[in-house]
Amino acid sequence: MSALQRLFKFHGGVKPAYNKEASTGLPIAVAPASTLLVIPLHQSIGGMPRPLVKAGERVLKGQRIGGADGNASSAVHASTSGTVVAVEMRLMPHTSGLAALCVVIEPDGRDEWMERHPFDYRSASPTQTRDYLRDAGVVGLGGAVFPTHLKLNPGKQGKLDTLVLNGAECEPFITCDDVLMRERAETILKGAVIMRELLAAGQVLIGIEDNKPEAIAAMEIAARAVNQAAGDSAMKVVAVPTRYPAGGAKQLIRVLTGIEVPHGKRSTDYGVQCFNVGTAYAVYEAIALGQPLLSRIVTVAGNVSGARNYEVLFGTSMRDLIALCDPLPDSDRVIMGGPMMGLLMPSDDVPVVKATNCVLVGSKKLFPPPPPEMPCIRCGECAKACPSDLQPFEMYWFSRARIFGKAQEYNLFDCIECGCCAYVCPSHIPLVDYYRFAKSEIWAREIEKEAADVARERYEFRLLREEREKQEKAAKLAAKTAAGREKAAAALAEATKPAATPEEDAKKALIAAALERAKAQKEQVHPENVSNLTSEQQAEVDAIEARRAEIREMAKPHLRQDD
Amino acid sequence: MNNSPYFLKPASVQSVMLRVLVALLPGIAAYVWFFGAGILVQIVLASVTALVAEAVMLKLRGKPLMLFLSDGSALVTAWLIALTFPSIAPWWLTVLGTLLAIVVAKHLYGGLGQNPFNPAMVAFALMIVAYPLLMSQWPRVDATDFAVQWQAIFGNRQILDAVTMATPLDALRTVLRDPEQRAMIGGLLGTKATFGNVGGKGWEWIAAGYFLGGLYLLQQRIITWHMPAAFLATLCVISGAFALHDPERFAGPGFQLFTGGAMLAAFFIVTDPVSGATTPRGKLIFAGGAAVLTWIIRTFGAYPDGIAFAVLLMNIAAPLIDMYTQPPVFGHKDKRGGPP
Amino acid sequence: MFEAILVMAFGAVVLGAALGYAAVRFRVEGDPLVEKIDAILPQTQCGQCGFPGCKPYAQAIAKGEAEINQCPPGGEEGIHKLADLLGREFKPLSAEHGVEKPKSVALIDEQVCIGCTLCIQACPVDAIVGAAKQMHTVVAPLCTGCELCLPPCPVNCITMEPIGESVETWKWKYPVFKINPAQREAK
Amino acid sequence: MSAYKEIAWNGIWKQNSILAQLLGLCPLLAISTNFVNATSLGLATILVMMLSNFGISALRAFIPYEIRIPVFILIIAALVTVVDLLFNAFLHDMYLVLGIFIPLIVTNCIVLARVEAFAAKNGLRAATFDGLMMGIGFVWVIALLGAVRELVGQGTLFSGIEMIFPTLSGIQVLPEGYPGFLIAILPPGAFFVLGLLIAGRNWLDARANQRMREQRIHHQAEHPTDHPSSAPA
Amino acid sequence: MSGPIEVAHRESSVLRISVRTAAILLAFTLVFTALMAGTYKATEPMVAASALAEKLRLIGEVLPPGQYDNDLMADAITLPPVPALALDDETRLWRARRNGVPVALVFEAAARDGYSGRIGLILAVNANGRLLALRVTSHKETPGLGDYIDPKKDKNKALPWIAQFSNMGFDSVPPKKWRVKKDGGRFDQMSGATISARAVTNASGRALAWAMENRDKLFALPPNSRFEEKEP
Repeated sequence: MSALQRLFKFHGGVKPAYNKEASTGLPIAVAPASTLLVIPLHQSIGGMPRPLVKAGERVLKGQRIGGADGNASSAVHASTSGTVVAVEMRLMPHTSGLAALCVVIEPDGRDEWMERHPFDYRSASPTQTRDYLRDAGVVGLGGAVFPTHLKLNPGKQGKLDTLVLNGAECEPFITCDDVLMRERAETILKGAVIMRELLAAGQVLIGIEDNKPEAIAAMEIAARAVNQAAGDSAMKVVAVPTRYPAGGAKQLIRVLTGIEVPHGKRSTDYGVQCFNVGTAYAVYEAIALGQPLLSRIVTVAGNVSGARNYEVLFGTSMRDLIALCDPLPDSDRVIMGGPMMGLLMPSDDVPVVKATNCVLVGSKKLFPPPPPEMPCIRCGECAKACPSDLQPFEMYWFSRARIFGKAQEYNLFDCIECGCCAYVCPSHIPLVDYYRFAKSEIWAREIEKEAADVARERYEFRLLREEREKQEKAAKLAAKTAAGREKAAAALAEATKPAATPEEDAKKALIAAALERAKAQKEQVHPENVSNLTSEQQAEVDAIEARRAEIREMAKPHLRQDD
Repeated sequence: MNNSPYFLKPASVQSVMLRVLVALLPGIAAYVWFFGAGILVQIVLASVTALVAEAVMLKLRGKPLMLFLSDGSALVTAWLIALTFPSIAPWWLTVLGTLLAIVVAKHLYGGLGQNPFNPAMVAFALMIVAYPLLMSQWPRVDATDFAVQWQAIFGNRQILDAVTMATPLDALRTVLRDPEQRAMIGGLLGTKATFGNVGGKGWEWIAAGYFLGGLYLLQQRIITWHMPAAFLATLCVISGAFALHDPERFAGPGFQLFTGGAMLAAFFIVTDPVSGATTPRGKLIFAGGAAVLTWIIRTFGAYPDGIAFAVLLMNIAAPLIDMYTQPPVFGHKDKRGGPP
Repeated sequence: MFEAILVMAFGAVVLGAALGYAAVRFRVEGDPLVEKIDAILPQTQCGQCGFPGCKPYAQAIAKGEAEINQCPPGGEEGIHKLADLLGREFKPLSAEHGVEKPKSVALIDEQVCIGCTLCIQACPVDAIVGAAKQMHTVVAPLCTGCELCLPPCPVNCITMEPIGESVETWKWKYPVFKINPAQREAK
Repeated sequence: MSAYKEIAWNGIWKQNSILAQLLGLCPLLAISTNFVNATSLGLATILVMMLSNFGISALRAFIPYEIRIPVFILIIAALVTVVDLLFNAFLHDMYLVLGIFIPLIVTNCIVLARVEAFAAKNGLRAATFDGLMMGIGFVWVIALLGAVRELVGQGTLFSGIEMIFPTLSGIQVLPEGYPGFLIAILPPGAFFVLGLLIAGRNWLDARANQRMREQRIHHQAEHPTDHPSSAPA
Repeated sequence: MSGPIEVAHRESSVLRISVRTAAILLAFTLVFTALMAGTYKATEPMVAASALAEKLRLIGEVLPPGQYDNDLMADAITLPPVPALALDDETRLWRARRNGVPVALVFEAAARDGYSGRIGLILAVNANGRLLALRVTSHKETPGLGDYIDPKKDKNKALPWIAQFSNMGFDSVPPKKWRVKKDGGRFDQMSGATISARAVTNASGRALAWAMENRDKLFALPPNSRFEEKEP
């Protein structure tokens, strides 16, 4: 089957040492739950879910503990039954070392499920299906955790040419998709069938890097069965050449279909959508079994003697997980994800979340500190390695010099931070760090600028309003009695009199204006509609606004790869 | 602790520079064979000067000494200077040129990676403008005695007249200027004359050595094919066109490619990444432009070889070339797709 | 000689007339420079610069009546940008106009607030809502942190709360240079 | 008097027409091949600057804003023509060497710049003094440039002085056999030496700033505690 | 300065301002043009004297003043652009005499085949057909390479290259040998910079030959007349 598929090439890429054998020797094992499960409410791209439980409450396995906030968000569930001991700020599995709101559950050991019902997606409307998946907390499990229900939308045309299942898994060390495909190929394909239906996709291309022959074999058998049952040949397993980052969504789409989806465009506009194989598995569990996303396969590898894949409940501490695999004594760090793109964890006591495809234990020996950074000699190795056809060294110059506008001109935001450029750089420059820095600065500036624009607008509006009020008031005063005239004269004198210090002057003017306005208020109603709202109403309106802004802002950094 | 990626390809500036030095060896061997071991003296002189100057500048600029000193970039500059200067130039000429290259052209502009101009070519250009006569005295093919060359380098300039001769390019230039002698050009480039069959006796073999080294660099993926191909092809086409038009006035492509520093330039000089263009199309334009300028300066200019000036002129243009030749990034090229 | 003088005189008359005419006819009104300066200013409208808002300060800078280092919220970075725009020399923030503080928002202690509306009058961007004798509250996203609401409050119920970093607003830091410059002689 | 001090400091260093403002580079680079040429042109420039600053300051009440530039240029051009004729008449050899560059003083931006920026707004004495100081700022740089280029390029100093003082003659500073760094005398050399001079000025300024900052920090550190200072004042 | 203008704008019409500026500019023009004219008149005689001295100095380079006693400036004729001298414009030829006896001819010539274009020469040929001296008046040869033809640029100050032509004639160096050594002649050249030397040598040879041929006629022509070459 795979021989028939024409493959395309993407530019650049590297071939690092893969180190995948260690963790594929043993089948998937189920990791025991930690004594405390720390489940962050915010585990996906999009809005921060609202907590639905309070401390002291008993929860069942699969019970929703965080409700999706609007459509661009995803629910969070209790991974097992137990008691909520706290809803509080806990350290996040994030390089920043900052805390965020988490539900802390003490498992009761009974692992008692809530009631489960399969979802009949065939008789439900697409919107209902998407809402169901949102509330089941299904997100992309390739690492980018983009809410799956948002992507299960065939777009304007109502149908797609190709559904791509991403089993390429190009990062070294990580094998969670590999073992999942080996052991649960049928389930994955059942999920794929559902997705294909929802997307009205013509064919399903399952891209697997050719260094995973077992997974390819297993998936081919399963695909043949599905095709036979359906009486067509829509499912195709395609072996793609092993080259990092072939598992990047855009790169895989390019390899399988030749289509290049530009930055900022939806792939459905090009008739193609891409999901991780783990996501297909989760979709099946949610729809056919009624089980929300509670756990995932996590590779524990690196500086451990017992590297293996585990099925891990979300909220499990990485420390407990690592302990299962006999970490070597010189271990000095924990990385979430692979060695090319993974995030350095601030501590090993952070929970496994939906984005945790791999817990990589590091040591000085395994990941030696990079040699000293030398100046860039513009050798162009990075440009040769860049899978996005960028000029990394140019972006580096401008990011380093903080000339962000120029960095953007060189398409900084097309960078997927795959790390290829830094990997090949003979000067050992931490290129990706410069891009991350530049990107977050640019986002911050953008937000600042928007805020300043709003402030300017509102300030100008206020000046306008004050001017108008002053005129109206002057007209009224003129019509009033001599006492009124006297007062007006006094006010005028006040305004023109040079004050001792500007602060005092400003203060006086403010108070005077306040008094005047207070009087005026009795006679006339403010034309402004904002002041007619109660504070609660206003607060709510603004809180919604704020959340929207937050979503927009968060959606930007994470739209990377492996959806 | 660093962020991702956590492991790097075992590559370094040092290994790049070392392989460049290795690639120069065949050319140097041919040089010694045909023109004597004087060139080795020059290489040592330039290398020592370069390292000392580099160390002093690094110290003054407060940079880590050993790290940068061992990157090999100063040695590459030094060797290129030695190979482009006459091998019987007085010692101070080489030393002064190397000093200018390292101190002015490299460190005053910010050191490794920051120099807008190729340091070796800056040295050559400065020295040929300052001391045109000394920079035009090349050893005779038949006067390769090391002792004589040693004397020429370290003091006794009187013996010079006996051991120097015009380079093929110089001879060509002289011939071209004189209408009465133009007919000689055939003889100059012919089979029997003082010179070799293609680019002048000895010269063509040195060029062949550089070519060999260039192939090695290509194989090692230190340089891409763009620059050498564009440089050599452009030089070939432009000189071929003019030679066809008037063979009595213009030398043909064989001569242009295999004489002077053309081959060295094609593989080792225009390919300097720091001062050159970096985009694929930009490299073609950069090297092609350098070849056109080289030919123009060789043919109509005031100095024997035009490569240094050509390369420096293109260095100035490199940022502009890069700006206008940015390759389309992923998804922005007009292949398949585009919104339906 | 006489001819030369005649030519010069003729040129003088023509040019003088043309320039006089052009000076009146093509006078440039308005100043786009003010807009550019205003775009750099942080729009807190706090008045710490000594002008009643960012726009007036921008106008004063454009006219050369104010220094570029009078805006504490804009900070050093703002001064650098102004210096670049205007081709002036960078100056450190003038101490008499205040110090650079972390960005904050005003917070009204709703237990203490008596609903006097004085802070509402003071807010330059209408970011405080409430009515007379009703509790007031600050709309945090609109608050510029100008602190103008602090002085009028008769019961001192407004405090400035620094905006903390969250996982979402956290910024990647500038990569630290791994090379330490060689030890310079200590002076 | 401190106003005059400031004018002098501006002209000679802070606002130096060449090192700080990079004005009038054309004559600067073309003529600074040796000390005598450079100084001669510099002196001519001083003369023009003083005269034009004086003239325009004196006449500033009569110059309408709209036509100030043509009037300035007219005055400067007239003065330069006078100086050119005087050179031709009394220093003919020098006139031949300096050639087109005396008339080109008209286009030397520094003259127009000072007239516009200073003379048109200041009194007679201050304006004339400013012209003198700006001119001195120009002269010392161009003279230094000429001297360096001459010394490096041909190993001599004051060559050509006999054109002005027939009894004097140039000095061979470096040994007779000095090969001469020819490029110093050629146009590229002018750029190199000028670049180095500017770098030198920036370096000195940076050092002075650094020292001032250190002093301020010392001052701040020591002032609150009333201990006697151990650092240099 | 902006104050009065603002007022002026309010008060005056466009026409009035235009007339005013024109009048003021006119006044300035007249005053300063007068200044220039005055200086010109005052320096005119000195400038003329300097120009004459300049000419004499140039002639003096090739013909010392002590060798003649006539007024050279008066005893001159006009030369059309003679092909042998490779000149493009009319030039003057001065005739030096002592006690009325012809001593030497001083005239300009050029070499067009210099490395970088034309090389201007001035030379003095004595009555016996010997080249008294030769100087380069203008050239654009490569600095440091070909510019040794100019004694001011020649490194060898004691015996500059161009001095080897002094007191040479076809009686001492036959016309066939009046070439650089590289071309099989008598005169030295610098290796690596042959072209400039060759150009000067050949041009001087041509000029000398022309002077020998027309010597008598040139001395005989009345002052300020025009030399006409024989019809071929």
